[in-house]
Amino acid sequence: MMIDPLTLTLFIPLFGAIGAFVFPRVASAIGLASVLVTVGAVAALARDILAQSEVTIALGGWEPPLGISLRADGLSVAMLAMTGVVGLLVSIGAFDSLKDARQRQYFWPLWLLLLTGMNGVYLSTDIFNLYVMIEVIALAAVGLTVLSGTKAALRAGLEYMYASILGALLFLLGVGFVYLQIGRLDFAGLIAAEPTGAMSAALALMVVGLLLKTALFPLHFWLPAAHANATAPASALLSGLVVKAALYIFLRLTTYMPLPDEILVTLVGALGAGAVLWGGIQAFRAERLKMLVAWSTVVQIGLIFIAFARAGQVGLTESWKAAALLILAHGVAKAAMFLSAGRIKDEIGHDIIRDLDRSEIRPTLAQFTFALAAISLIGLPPSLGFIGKWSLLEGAMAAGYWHWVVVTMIGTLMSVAYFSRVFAGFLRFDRMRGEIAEHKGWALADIAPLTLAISAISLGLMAAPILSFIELGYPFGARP
Amino acid sequence: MTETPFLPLIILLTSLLAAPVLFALPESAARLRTCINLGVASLKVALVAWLGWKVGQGVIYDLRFTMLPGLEFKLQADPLAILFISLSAILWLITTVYSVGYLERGPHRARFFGFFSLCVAATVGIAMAGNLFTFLIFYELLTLATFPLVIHKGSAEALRAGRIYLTYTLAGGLVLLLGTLGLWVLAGTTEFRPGGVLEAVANENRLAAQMLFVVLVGALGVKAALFPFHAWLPIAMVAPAPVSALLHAVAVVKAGAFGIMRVVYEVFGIETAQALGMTAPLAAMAAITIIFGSLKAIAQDDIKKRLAYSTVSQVSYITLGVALASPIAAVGALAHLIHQGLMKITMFMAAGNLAEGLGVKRVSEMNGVGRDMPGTMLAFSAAALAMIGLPPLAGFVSKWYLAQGGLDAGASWVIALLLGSSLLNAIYFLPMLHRAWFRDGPERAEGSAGRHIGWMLAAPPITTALMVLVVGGFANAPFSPLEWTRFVVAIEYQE
Amino acid sequence: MILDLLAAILIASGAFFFVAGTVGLLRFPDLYCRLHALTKADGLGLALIAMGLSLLAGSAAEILRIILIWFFVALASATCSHLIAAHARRVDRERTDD
Amino acid sequence: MTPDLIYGVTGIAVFAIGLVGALCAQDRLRRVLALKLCSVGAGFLLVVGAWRVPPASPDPVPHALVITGIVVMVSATAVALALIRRLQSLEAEDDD
Amino acid sequence: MTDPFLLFDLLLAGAIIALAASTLAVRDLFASIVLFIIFGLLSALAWVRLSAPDVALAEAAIGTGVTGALLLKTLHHLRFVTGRLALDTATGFTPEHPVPPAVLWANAALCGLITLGLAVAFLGAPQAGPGFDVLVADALPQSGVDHPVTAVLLNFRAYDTLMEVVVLLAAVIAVWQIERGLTAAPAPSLGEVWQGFARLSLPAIVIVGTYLLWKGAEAPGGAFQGGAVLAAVGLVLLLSRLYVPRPSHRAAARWAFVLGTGAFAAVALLVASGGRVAFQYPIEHAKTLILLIEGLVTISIAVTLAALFHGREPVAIPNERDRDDT
Repeated sequence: MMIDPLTLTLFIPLFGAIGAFVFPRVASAIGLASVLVTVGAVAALARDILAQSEVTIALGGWEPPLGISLRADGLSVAMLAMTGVVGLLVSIGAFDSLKDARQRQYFWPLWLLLLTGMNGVYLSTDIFNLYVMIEVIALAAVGLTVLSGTKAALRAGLEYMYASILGALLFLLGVGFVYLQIGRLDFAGLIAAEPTGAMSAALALMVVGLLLKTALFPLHFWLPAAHANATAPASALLSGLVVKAALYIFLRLTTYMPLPDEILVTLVGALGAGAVLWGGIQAFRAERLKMLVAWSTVVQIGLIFIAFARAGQVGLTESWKAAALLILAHGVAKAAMFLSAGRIKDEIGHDIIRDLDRSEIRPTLAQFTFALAAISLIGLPPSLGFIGKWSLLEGAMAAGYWHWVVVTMIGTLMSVAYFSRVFAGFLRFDRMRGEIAEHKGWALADIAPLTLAISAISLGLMAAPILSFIELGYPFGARP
Repeated sequence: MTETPFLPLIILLTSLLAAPVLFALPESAARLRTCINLGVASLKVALVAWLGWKVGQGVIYDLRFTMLPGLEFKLQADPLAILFISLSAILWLITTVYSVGYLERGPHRARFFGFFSLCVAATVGIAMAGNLFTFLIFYELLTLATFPLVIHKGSAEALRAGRIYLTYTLAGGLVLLLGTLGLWVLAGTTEFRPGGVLEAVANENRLAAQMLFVVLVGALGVKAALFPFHAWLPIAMVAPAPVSALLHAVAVVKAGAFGIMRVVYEVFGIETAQALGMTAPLAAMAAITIIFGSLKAIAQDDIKKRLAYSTVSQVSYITLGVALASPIAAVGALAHLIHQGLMKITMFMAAGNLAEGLGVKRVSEMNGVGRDMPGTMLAFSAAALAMIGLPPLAGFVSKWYLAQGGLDAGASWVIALLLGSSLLNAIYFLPMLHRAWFRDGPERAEGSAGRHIGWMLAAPPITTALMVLVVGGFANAPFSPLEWTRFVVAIEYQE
Repeated sequence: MILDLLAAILIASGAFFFVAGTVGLLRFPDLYCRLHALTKADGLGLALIAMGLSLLAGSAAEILRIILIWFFVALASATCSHLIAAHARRVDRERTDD
Repeated sequence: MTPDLIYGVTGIAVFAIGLVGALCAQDRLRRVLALKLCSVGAGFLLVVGAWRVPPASPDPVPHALVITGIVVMVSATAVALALIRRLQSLEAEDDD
Repeated sequence: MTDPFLLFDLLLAGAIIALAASTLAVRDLFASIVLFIIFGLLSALAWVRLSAPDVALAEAAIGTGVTGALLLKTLHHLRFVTGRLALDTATGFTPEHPVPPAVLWANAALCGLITLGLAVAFLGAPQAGPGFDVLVADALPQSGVDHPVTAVLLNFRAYDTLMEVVVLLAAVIAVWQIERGLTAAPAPSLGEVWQGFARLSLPAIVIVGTYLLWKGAEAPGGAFQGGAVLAAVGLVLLLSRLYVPRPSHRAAARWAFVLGTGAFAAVALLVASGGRVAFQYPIEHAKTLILLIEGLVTISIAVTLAALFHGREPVAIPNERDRDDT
């Protein structure tokens, strides 16, 4: 008897995690296999979505509001697919690059639990369930953050833990208010809810909690250290995927409970602008490569929030699409970038940007990958990042919101500035007297980020089908 | 007549696909790399010739691919594209030969030729872009592909130059993005169409259309080194000689000039642009750049810098021809696009040979080089004389048409400008020739200060110099650039 | 009725001992004395309250449970007091050593 | 005034105290305590929401949710505390 | 003003708030933890007043009991990490860059404002508003159990509960990961009195835990409360050294951690493969399945909580016992 793919996308990584934890010796094999099968399940789900445009399952046979139902539509499957594929490639990279046996032994169960949590978030239709899911994600993510066991990583991990717990608890209190007001917790209930004081309080609490988790300026304080100090595969997962979960919830939530005032929409955009500018300055000042990459995540998150805000309340349906594209683009490109930064650090032995040009070894392939990922993050054509930025700017221009156009442009220029610091380090040779060694042979760990970076660029060519897929099942509420 | 639209795509892919192969080849596989390089370059020339033949027969190529709802990636092969594409294909082949010789045993050759290939792919894409959106994509790709070439030496100076280059061109690219978006929002299409797409908008919202013109032409002006956005060009001279040659002759500055052409003729339409009152200021800008570039060139002692400022000046002839809004001037502009490419590439390759073979990098060191490297200097002299506008060489042809166009458009000041510019050209080129041929230099044997100049370095400038002679001398022959130019102008002016 | 009254008296006096124990906890000078006051008074107070409640209980099972509660609380509090005292003594000793 | 009102306000006050602590507390353990207070505060709100005037039995769903919340919170606390312990050990090693 | 318990409620609420505030305000961390434990117990009492005995039990056992033990253990570690009693760390340690007081006051003021807003929102929300009461009452006969909270936890919202157990699993994996290779701060020897207490109380705790689990089907109690009480067995065993974790026990421990999650998920999937959706237990087997899951989950919870208390995964440390006994 076949089990539906929707259920499988949740259970396969869970069983994988259990297997990888119980049999530490073969953790890598179990882990890789489970991610692979999960991607297969997501593919099957995507096929169903193409046929039926949405799939809903009431777990336990109990329909909401009593029970919890799982729902997949274009957007959620796109997120699942992004998570699965990026996760698979990061897994392949990790398979090769995690040398320490004990790190490897714990990496797999934690990562698979993380995958379970993220898949759960993308399929959930119940706000309390979302709370539990973000806690699953938080604990697994903290575990991954501190995988390297260094003091810096632990400090960052603890800070991350505090932020995560606080964010989740704010969300939980918001759930409490929702219950007080409408006595149910499913999305359908939210849509039907009257706007009252309690609902506003609930929305405010949940939104602030999510912004804390997704690290929107000025609640980003925990992110750079946490992402920069983790081991490369963990950084790639944290930066590429984990922040997206909270972002996705924000996206869904504000679809069902629209922000009550235009001013709030603008405020969100203003915070995004703050992130773009402040993150840009910090990235420019960063001394370490991974720190720079982490700050660029802050910038990109800000950009996504500008996309949320740019069309104002009326055009939200349109602006979600730009945001969704940017989310996907950032997920793929940032994973590639962190993996390649990790490779560079492994090969050279450090990641001080100032001294990149003093090294005798130039891991060309990793540097090339880094540059490709940067192209997508800067938003140069034909990358997916470019298409996202294009849709963002198009909407902002059409709506006459020139301030968002200006901020986006400044942000782009700043990203060119800070990334070209890195390129200069890659390409300068006259500070080395001796021969420069290149091309240390192909490694499995190089293939994964390279594939990711190439897809970040070439997915731009597939933007039209991606967009029409995302709109299956009307995730943005506008039913014709 | 429409045919399977894949030929343009194949031409684009030849160099685009060659790039990853070249990247992946190890440093040691030099022979294989050379084979691939020359093979692909020759294949491309052949394919372009075939394409040109087909287009001459009236075949229309049109390849579309939807990127976003309503927004298409579009390749086309109109006569204007053929003009530019032929120039880049032929010069690429020649420059490839030259680069192989120039970079013999140099470091990072895999990277160099990979990006070199990408650079040509971008140029081809720019030429065949069927709408501004596609143009933008390749325009940015060109920036990205040339940046590593500019900083190829990896020295602090090269990196500084690269940073300035990147800042200028990416900022220009961003403004172009803004302009493209603006066009998309205003006109609902970014299509290149003879006669333009903005006529209705210009009638409705004159100010917006004018701003769009400023934004688009300003953005393209950065790459075209239009005053005051020219500063990057002389600084980028630190690049290896073949790169400078390519940058100046076909790739970067020409992409800007070509873009201005597309925007004026096919986005706004020459009549709309005139109606908006934007052509006169553009012509004025071009005129200022022509004089300014020449004056700066006189002051330079570094050969490559002098050539660079000369480029600043010469490329603006193209802009000038476009801005004069006369079909005859347009013929001059388009012909100059080709002629300037041939002349300038000759001079840069010759300059590269001087530096490599004799260690001569400054004008003041050029005494007697004519005797040490006669072939190279003959080529250089021919190109220089053509540049000054000596009949019947290539430069004369384009200047003649420009002058005629100026009269046609009722702007007689153009004649004065051209005469003045030619005079300035003579002032900075003739002393070089004088030093080379008529002054005694220090005793030096070829290779004494540098290395032996093999045929791969010597032949390319001579070839291009011969082409300079041919296109000037046989300007009215069928399939000559000038003839083709007339064909193009007939389309753009919808005659 | 008399049973109720008796129970009330027992519970009230139990509560009194608790209050006394608390006063001792607050007023006595050092840890050992406080511990003494607390355990003595609480033990007695709990016993009295348990007795009072047993009088009110309806069934033997309930009485059994009350007795069990009393037993375990007494056991736990005795053990805890011992541990606290032992710990305090160790700390004191280390402090004098330093 | 009914118990739900009293305890609801209590819950919010406890949450707020926890919030202040989480933002202001300077040492690591105390921040964990502060977050724990927040979770109890949130629990109060749900339990209060479930309460019905006595003859009626309360709504069981929020109770289940709070139990879940408590278990989740103990897990998070355990991880945070493990981090604190490990950090302290590493820092102590460095000081030696 | 007719409710005789009103005064009690007000006093209790006041005490809870005061305890919460003083938990964060007192200087001594030990006192702070003790105040927190009292706070937790009083909160549990308040929840009993709000007719939520299940929640009160869980809060007392897990939120206060286990959490308190974890906190105390950590405090002990902090104080003894250098190998000897460090009284100066009694107040914890100050970070390298203390936050300026102005920021603290600004934060406090902000929180005050937030609280005010939340209080207004709370007072504006409907009292005893709509809920799941009717839905649960209607569905209870089909759930396989009689106690509504258990029905919600293990049937109606079983998915949440599964994920909650997953959180617990994630926690124990993370803790093992974090503390790998860490040597424990030597625990003080608790002496013979404690050992005697342990021997006497262990059987009783086991009985109580099992009772709570069993009782959960029709009355307050259940897997989590039972598990927490059984975890106390683990705590007592660990503290009394009646059980010392050895590296060879690791595999068994791993199995025990995943037992509940695995069984829960396996049953859900098994049901799903039978043409139903996940967690849709056939009504005739519902009670059996739920009891089975609860039993296994209880074991996992007990072992996991005890492991969380123990912290680091059992690794071979030379002369561990010798060092401990000094």
